[in-house]
Amino acid sequence: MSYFGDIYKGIKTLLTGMSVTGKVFLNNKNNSITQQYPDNRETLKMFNRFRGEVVMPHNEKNEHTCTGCQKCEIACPNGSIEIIWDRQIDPESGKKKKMIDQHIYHLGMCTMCGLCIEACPTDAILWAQNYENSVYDRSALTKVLNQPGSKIMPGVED
Amino acid sequence: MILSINIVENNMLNMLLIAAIYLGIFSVAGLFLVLLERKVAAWFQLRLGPNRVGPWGLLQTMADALKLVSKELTGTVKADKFLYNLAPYFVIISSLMALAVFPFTQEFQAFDINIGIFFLIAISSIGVIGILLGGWASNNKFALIGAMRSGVQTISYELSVGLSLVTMVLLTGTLQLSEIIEVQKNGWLIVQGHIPAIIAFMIYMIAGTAETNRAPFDMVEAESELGAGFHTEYSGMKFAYFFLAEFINMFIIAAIAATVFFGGWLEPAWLTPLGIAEVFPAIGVFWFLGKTFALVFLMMWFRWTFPRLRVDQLLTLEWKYLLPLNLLNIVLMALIVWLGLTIQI
Amino acid sequence: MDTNIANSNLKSEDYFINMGPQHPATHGVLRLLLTIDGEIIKKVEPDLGYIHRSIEKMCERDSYQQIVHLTDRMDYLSSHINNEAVCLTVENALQLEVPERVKVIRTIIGELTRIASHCLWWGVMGMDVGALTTYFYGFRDREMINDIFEETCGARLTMNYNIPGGLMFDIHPNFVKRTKDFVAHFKTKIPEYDKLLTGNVIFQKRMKGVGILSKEDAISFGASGPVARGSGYSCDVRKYHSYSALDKVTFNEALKTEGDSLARYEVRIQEMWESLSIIEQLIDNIPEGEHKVATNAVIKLPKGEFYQKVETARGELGVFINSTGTKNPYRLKFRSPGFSNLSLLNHIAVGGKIGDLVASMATLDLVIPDIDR
Amino acid sequence: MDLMKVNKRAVMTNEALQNLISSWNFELEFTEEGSQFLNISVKPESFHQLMSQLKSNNETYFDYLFCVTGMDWGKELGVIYHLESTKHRHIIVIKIKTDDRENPTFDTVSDIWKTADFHEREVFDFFGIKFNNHPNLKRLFLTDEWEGFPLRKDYVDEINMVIK
Repeated sequence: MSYFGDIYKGIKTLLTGMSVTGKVFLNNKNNSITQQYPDNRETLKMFNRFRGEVVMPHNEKNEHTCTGCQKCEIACPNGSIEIIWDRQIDPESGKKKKMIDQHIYHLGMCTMCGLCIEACPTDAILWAQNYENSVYDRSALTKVLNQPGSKIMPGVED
Repeated sequence: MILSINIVENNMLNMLLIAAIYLGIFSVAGLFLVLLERKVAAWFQLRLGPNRVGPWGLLQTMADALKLVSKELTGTVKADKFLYNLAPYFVIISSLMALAVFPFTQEFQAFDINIGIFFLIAISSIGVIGILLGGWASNNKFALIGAMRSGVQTISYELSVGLSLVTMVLLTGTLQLSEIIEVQKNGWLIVQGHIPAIIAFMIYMIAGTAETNRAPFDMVEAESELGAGFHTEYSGMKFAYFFLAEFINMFIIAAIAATVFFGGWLEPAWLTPLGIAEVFPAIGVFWFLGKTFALVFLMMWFRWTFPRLRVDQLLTLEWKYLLPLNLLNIVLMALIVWLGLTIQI
Repeated sequence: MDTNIANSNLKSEDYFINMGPQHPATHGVLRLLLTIDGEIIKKVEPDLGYIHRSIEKMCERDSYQQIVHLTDRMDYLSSHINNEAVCLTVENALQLEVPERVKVIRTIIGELTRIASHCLWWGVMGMDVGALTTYFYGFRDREMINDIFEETCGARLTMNYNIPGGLMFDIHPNFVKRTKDFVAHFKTKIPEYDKLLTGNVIFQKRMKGVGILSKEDAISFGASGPVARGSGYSCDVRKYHSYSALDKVTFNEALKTEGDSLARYEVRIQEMWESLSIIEQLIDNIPEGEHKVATNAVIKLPKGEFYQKVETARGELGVFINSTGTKNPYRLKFRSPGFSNLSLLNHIAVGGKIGDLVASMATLDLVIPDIDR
Repeated sequence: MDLMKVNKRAVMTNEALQNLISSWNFELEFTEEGSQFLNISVKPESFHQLMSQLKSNNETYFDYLFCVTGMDWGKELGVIYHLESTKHRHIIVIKIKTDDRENPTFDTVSDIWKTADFHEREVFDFFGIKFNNHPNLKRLFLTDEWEGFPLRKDYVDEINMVIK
């Protein structure tokens, strides 16, 4: 009679399966795992360590801490960072010192590996937590991280 | 002479009018079913479902239909153009035709013929020709395999659909749908026929799901095996016809079950003393649709829970399990009717 | 007119089907050239390279720190374990002893990665055999792990948390609590998986006796991971070539002898339980200490050849480094588990139906970037 | 710690293995060159015979070929085979080399280990090393019309290769 036994067992397993989905169906209000993405921008908060984009923080005097040591440029596996630098006379000490002209960051080539930020001796670059990085024009992904007219913060040495 | 022409004209007008009303209702109903399926699927799957177009996403399928209408009709160069274009109409027309015989209430029935059940079984199996044509004519290997599977599947499962309904016909003694409902005033057939009726109902639901080519019997499309199966090469409105037909077929299968097993537009027996139906007969539509949608929901529940069968297991299920059981069941039902063991309320 | 087919000039030809590179069952860009006879598979010929990025060549010009992040992009579902493999090779070559804390954290995250990978596989497995709902249930649980990763490592998939010499930064204060929450949650979910899919009669019929791989063939084809263990070949690298903190924990190697698709499926379900048990043993005893040891900014490996095996979610990943003493490897080879596992697909699929091919392929758990590297 | 343990165990077996295999009358060269495994260099002529003996001999029983690495040593081309025994759990490394960069050819081992089929195709694809008697030696990853062998050290592609 294993013929009918098989049918009985088969139907039982089918009903067990249906009970699992059925429970989810009845609780769907509380269970839903999807996020209403563009609507929840206000509440959607990334974790502090989230790697969104490399930024260079500036203080209120428009000063950053990048000494132009190029360690990030060397650490980067994809060549996403290019630093244009020059030796200029430091107004404080009056000596010639390496200073950045432009810290160029190609977001389009970046793989968010974090090696540049690990390599930076002065914490001049950090991760930003923004996540909406798509643009209409590829060239907009090439960013200059130091703000125009910004200077190195006095007292920062590598 | 003049009179007779008038009658003919009247009939023609009537027919056209009724056809237009039915078409209107059921294209909307089809769209609603698509929406329902998507919502139900979402709720089974921890999602929210469509909720962007209109309140609670109610207009989502309208928007989809508009998109499909405006889409370009692509096709393969080497397709058999005539058959390729014919196939979707075959499918949609055959499924719309079946709707004509359903009694929505006592008065609301377009076409009450005395071979109602027979007509339904016959019509519902014509659709497969459209699928075969579509798969063959679109000159695509995946489509061809899908179509061949469909042929195999529908031919097999028609037997079970037919025989499980025949089991119930033993109880009613008539094929006419309005009379089948009349018989059920003494209790729904699933109650009257108790054990064999329940078995027949289970067989019918399994075979019916297979007949509509829905998961777990969606061999024809079998997304993970054949991509899109027989309608791989269809786009735009022609694809929409196949899509809509699938949902109308689902409605038809559920509606047959509601009519034959669950008393159609009859209200549940414990409500009869209240006499709502006598005051307000149109309430029958509510009961009919309520039962039908409950069964449609059951089919959706199947779809979103079970894995798909393999094509040979599909045939094993039919020929080794459903068919012998079905034949036994008919004998059992005949015995019960003969010995007068039915339950009458 | 002659109607006898045997006497006529009708020719019979093989029927070819291109499955992929864009096909729902090939999970990415695998292309299979199928020779079929009706529904029966006569031959399966994989055609690879649609996503080949030549990671091995890129490694030859990168420093050892930079290589680590490339391995994220191989088997992206076990990225942490891939990272670990490269780091272990470099550390072993340098004879560098990493702190106990690093070892334990690496092991915990490695096992979480394995669970996350198996969750996704389970969901996709269900989807391949037609049960679409499993996909979302698998993702629900995987999402919790991804959150743990995101909070600690900063990324959900390509984490790059390991560096030669330790970890990039210490674990997040919430890590332990979140992991414990997950373990408690997931213990209630695996029985649900079993109810929904494992026990289902249709699923059982689809999997049992399908795609049979004998133990001898598994060894000969170089199978590893759950694929080999489903055939009874005990090959858990975590047991035989234990690394990181895996020698401190006790766990059973999931082993089945049937060799069919169902056995491979059950091995993975069993592995999830074992991984949970490993995590539970370690999560309360993370030793205090540093999260890395200092290495030179430019790592130069001594001259020689170094090989390290690890057990990823898919099987044995080998890293072979041939160093000439410079800051780049002279040659770096990844022995990827998926590549060997794919080579036996033809063997197990021939004679089955198209549906069987899809089911067996799902139990191989192929990740195409891992094969194409 | 782990490494030390593995090394200790492996060194023991390595010596025993070396003694055993050197008694087989092949022209072999044993090295360890910084590797934890026993390395054996073998002449291409006796390669296939050695490999089949390594598998069939009960004391070695290397039945698990887990890694096949194509190598370009600059002057020579060659292949490195990593073998493991599922019975004894010891590992050995076999190397073959040839100076012929135009038409390097070795014997296939795909008749001994089935996995070698795919691995040898990969080596053929990237290094251009041919294998005698291989059942299906076609390009696996690259297109059929691809010119050159990308993993060779002398491969140049000025457009796609970024050299630091």
